[in-house]
Amino acid sequence: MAGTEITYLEAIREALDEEMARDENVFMMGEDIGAFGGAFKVTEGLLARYGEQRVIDTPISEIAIVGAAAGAGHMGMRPVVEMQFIDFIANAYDMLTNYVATARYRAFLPCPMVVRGPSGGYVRGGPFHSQNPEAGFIHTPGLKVVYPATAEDAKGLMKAAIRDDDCVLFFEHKYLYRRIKGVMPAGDHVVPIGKARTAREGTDLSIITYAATVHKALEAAQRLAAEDGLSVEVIDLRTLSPLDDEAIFATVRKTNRVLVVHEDTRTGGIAGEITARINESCFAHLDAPVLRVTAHDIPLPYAPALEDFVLPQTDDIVLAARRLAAW
Amino acid sequence: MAGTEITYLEAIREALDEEMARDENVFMMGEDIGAFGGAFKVTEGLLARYGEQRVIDTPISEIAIVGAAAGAGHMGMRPVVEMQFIDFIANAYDMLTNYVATARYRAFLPCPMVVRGPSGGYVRGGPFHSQNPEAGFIHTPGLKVVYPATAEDAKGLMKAAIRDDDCVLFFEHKYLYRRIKGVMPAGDHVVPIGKARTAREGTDLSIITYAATVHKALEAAQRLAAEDGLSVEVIDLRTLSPLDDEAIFATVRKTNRVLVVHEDTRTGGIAGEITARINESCFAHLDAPVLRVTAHDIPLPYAPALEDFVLPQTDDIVLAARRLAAW
Amino acid sequence: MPPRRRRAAEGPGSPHLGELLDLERKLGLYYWMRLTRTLEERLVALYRQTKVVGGLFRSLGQEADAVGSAFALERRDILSPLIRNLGSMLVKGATPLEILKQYMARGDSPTRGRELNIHFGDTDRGFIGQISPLGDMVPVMAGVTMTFKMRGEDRVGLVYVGDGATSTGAFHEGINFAAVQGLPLVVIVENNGWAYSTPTSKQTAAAQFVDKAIGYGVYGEQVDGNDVLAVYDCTKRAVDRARAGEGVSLLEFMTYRRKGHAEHDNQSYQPPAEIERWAAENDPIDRYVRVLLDREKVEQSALDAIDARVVREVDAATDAAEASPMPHPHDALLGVYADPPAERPLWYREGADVSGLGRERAEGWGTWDASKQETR
Amino acid sequence: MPPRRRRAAEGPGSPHLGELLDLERKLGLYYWMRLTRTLEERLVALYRQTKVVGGLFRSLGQEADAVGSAFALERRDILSPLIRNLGSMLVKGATPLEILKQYMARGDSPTRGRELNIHFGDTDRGFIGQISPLGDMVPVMAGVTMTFKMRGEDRVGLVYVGDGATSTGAFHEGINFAAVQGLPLVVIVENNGWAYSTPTSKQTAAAQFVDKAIGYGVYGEQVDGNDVLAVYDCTKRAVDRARAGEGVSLLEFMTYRRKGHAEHDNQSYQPPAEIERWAAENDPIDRYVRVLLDREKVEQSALDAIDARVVREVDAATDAAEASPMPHPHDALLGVYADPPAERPLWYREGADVSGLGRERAEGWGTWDASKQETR
Ligand SMILES: Cc1ncc(C[n+]2csc(CCOP(=O)(O)OP(=O)(O)O)c2C)c(N)n1
Ligand SMILES: Cc1ncc(C[n+]2csc(CCOP(=O)(O)OP(=O)(O)O)c2C)c(N)n1
Ligand SMILES: [Mg+2]
Ligand SMILES: [Mg+2]
Repeated sequence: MAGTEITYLEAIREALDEEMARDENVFMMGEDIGAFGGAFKVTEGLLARYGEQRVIDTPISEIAIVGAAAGAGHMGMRPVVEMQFIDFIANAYDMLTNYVATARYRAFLPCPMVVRGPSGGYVRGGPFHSQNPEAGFIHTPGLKVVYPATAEDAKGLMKAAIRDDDCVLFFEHKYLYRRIKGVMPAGDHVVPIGKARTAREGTDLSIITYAATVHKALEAAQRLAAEDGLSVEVIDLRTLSPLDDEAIFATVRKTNRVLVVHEDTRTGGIAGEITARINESCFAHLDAPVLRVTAHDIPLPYAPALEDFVLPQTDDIVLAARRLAAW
Repeated sequence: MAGTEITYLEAIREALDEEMARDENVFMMGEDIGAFGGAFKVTEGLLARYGEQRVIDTPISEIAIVGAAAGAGHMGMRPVVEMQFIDFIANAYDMLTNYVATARYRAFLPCPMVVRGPSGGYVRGGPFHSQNPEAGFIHTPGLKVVYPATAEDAKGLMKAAIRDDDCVLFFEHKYLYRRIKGVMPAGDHVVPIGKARTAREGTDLSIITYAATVHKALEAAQRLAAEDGLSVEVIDLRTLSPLDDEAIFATVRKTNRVLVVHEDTRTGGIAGEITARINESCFAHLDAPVLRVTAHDIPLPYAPALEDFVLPQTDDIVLAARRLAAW
Repeated sequence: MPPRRRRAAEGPGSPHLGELLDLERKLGLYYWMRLTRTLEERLVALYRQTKVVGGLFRSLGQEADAVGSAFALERRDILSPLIRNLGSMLVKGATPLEILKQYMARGDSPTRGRELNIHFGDTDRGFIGQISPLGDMVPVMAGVTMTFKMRGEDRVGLVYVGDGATSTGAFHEGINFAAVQGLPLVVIVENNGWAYSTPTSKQTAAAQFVDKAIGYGVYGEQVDGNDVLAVYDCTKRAVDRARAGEGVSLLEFMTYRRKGHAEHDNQSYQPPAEIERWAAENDPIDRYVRVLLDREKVEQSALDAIDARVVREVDAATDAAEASPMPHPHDALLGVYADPPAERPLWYREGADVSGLGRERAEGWGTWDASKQETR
Repeated sequence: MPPRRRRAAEGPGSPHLGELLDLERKLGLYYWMRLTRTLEERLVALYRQTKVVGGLFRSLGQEADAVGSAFALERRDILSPLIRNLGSMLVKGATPLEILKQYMARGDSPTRGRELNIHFGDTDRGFIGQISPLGDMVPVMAGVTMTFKMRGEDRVGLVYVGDGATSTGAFHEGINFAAVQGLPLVVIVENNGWAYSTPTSKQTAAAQFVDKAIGYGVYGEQVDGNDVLAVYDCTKRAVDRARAGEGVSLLEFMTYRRKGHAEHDNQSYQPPAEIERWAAENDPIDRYVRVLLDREKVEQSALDAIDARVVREVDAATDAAEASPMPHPHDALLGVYADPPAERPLWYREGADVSGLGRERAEGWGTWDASKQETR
């Protein structure tokens, strides 16, 4: 069915399906992922296709799910585990940062596993169903982190994550699940981990971002082109750990003005790290300070008016970009 | 006993003791903190003085210790809980970031509590007894984080933390416990949360740091003065959340060259956040990029040669400062 | 080892405490169950009109479990409810108006639009709202009851967990901690057969959840969760034990989740016959109506009057809730910390003036009440 | 509910499997216990000479528990040891030389100087090293045994937890998960009376840890942990059950921690009489020597020969360990990820050239072995 558009969510499912078909060591664990197909139906149909031995409904035990995945990974399996909402990854923080992340280094034990789950806000999910917990894991050597913005990348990165020999945290933006569509490239479509993507070419300033805010940045870029005649480059990081320094530095050298945008809260978010790297490596190329557009440092409230206030919006990006352009 | 030098560790104990004496709502929980006085003997003597109702030995249950502290905090108590090593705070990551940090905001429930514990490396403790987990918590709105470098601050900040109406994570550097001494100011010595300290005045460049690396920065500053004639200012942040922007910006404006130093791993460490803030607010004042001296992005190994390689050393600071000065 | 009983009926002949309630209180039980159901039905109607923000969660068929257990507490006691314990919260003094405003994310709702559905509390009235991560309230309630014990207060705590939530580390650490400390805490496992789509057979290998009491060295009892008087009884015994200093109890209430996990869930995984059987044979309100009519000789008209009162109350609350204001965006900035009292808006939010926002009270509380605020 | 037995002696008359061992294997048990003790004594000597980096942990008086249980496994089975399971690791093939190099943080130690003391493993030989956060290995071993089950492999897993570690959320989630999945996993609670300075009475309110088996719906047994044959017996039964597809067992070994938590700990909180009583009356090696001499009619000279062999082996290992190299600082950079194979040194580390570092193998393993490496 080449040429058919599928959603971001379907793209993920297709990747899971193809990898399970390709490699019998790939299996899934999680809460309600079997007969029910998961809270968002990402794993729908996989139980019927691969059976209870490879699509396993677990107790409500994030520590055990992640720990068991590590143990299976040591033995040569390639587990893919779902957090029903990525927010609950916090329960497995010890297991991920202390056990999984260090296993190869301290004990030469591989943990080829994927931890995936619906992430992010703009959906009126409130403080515990909207999180973007990437910062705590980018900070952990031994883990990899990806967060795709397009259906094509969702598929291709998931396939790469499953084939990666280390643990990959795969954040899926739930706002994008059914809103974003794409046509999958034919064949074995794998997007390499660690490579950013230029979502829009431009020459006046760069917006570096990932996940849902890629689409807000593109909207902003369009408006800035139309209303201000500004040529804005948008870099979609896709992988957050390891960061694609080359791509980041290249866009800085090209436009000399950078706005980093993320949906995560501001303090300690990944924008700080990106700013520091740009600063260290491209200081002479900066015509203006690196600016950040992020969520406010506030637990995400649930009422629409409040959520919209706390999270970064397209208008914010436009405003910040204008200030940057005028620097 | 005004005028007597006491250690960093004794200073913490003195603060705990004084606060327990002052306010009957202050109590302690933790593993082996009672008769044994804690793995590092920080709470030694408190059981004898305040009894089993106020110095409580708990099961090995970090989730429960932190959760129970929150519940007691809601009811008007001021619990101070010990993580036997701060590394085990990872087990309570959900409870701290999801429950405690959000309680006031989402439910108007106060959590006036302190989570304290021996932190940091340079002691051949290996990957699970040497951690500096501040980054994951600085990233969490609703929590405060302090990390003192001197005995005076250890006491004064502990007293402030116990009196604070929100949850304060109090990192104690175990390398400093018995190596650093100070004379406590007379009277009710409270150091306000959120205020940095100028550990050494200087005019040529600034080193912004905290905890054990304050002492390495001071050593480096001395060498740079002697060997290079450089006047280095050293800012000891003391509080990591909320950051003292004023103090940071003031030193940047004064010296125009900044080195941020921390013992934590590099990527996603707090240096990135500090760099971003300086960049945003003091870009025009920067004569050179903000540079970072940090640990390598590696789980901390245990053999002396390896630990010394991974962690930042005085030599590294000297070298980086020279490069910065020569920019 | 403390005694363990499988079912209240197998107990050592303790009096049926529920039977000792006077008629007024017995009718009270009916009122709260009916209020729970009617209020949830109203919420369904509002949900279909897309006036509810987010998901809607039902306790249909579990009203006896929530109401009967909360009824066994005193005013000064504190419970922590779950998503299916609307009934417990109502008994503890939460009002239909508050519930409706919460679900509609209004600015003067108990959380000012910050938290979902019935995630709110009030330490004055004696309930502390849950957060989503399951099991977390068990350690928190251990801390609350620890305070009661430390201060020598004659107060008891109660916390609910679902069959699914018993699998969490937080549940385990919390109940064990409370057991060791001998805290006045009642832990209720609501075994409604399902955790989202997961049947209890995939949640535990134990024959029954009450068996966990032995592993924690606490008193355990299993009870028919759809018999409101038995629930009251069983809880009252545990509450009395807690108040007498006999420590933690683990109670298992046998009930059934007749609706989906949330309103959008089509229950494809639940055998329809199972749902129908529970509805037909084991509805807690139907069962209790029969008790009231047959055994207590209550007139049908008395029950009708309660039903009518409930509808009146829910109608009035609905009108008031619908008229209540949406939150002002800048309210988002207030009260992350006691100090500072408000966050500064980010610079690109032009015109966000928060100088007049004031400060929120938060001294052991849980509900926002405009009349008590310093805020504008 | 599966059967539960309090003590092996109370069991349903199963044969004493330990008695069925031939003499060679019985002497093997003695050898491993003696090796454990002698090696730890050597470590104490090295510790006093400050040749050990970091803390030193003893299993004095617990050797039977470690050795007897590991002895019940087959070569292909996998266990995860704790700090007091040096004996289990030796049985599984860890060598004194490896242990000594680890404690001295040598560059060619099993973890290349990266991890502490006996925190190492080897999936080929069948042991996976613990990490410090207690309880974490229970979920990990659930995953390992899940793989056995998925692949239809005739293999069993065994994981140890201390009395203290039973209080962790990880233990709970892990054993429950394994129980529900029916995994071939044996969970051993080593009840040595203390968790650091905390007595079991402050760790659990349960009468005994084996009672937790009921709450998890698994087979449970309690045994005298200082009787090496009884330990073997009890573990063998559980291992056989696991191999036969009968799922998880929880075994409680009753023993005693005669030394402090670590070598620096002066045990001020432990009643000296208690320590002395266990030493005098219940030393597992003394007890087993009597069994061998009195019941098995082994000659004293045969035991002496084993003792001498052990000393020779430990001497030789000590010499070799002391001669082994310290790690090269740049080795720190290797192997955080499979790809990239090495981290780049930070720019201010002048002269750190890692171009020749190569790549480490890590495909289900746990021990660094220079001979198998691509590294320089
Ligand atoms: C730690 C955690 N993991 C997963 C979830 C997602 N989740 C929400 S409710 C639920 C099922 C709960 O089942 P149960 O505890 O039996 O309660 P019930 O809904 O039946 O009342 C799940 C898995 C969560 N809230 N918290
Ligand atoms: C999660 C966690 N919390 C705290 C510690 C610190 N700690 C190390 S060993 C220990 C006591 C362990 O006691 P037990 O489980 O009984 O094992 P034993 O030492 O008696 O063999 C503690 C508290 C830890 N390692 N992990
Ligand atoms: Mg349920
Ligand atoms: Mg122990």
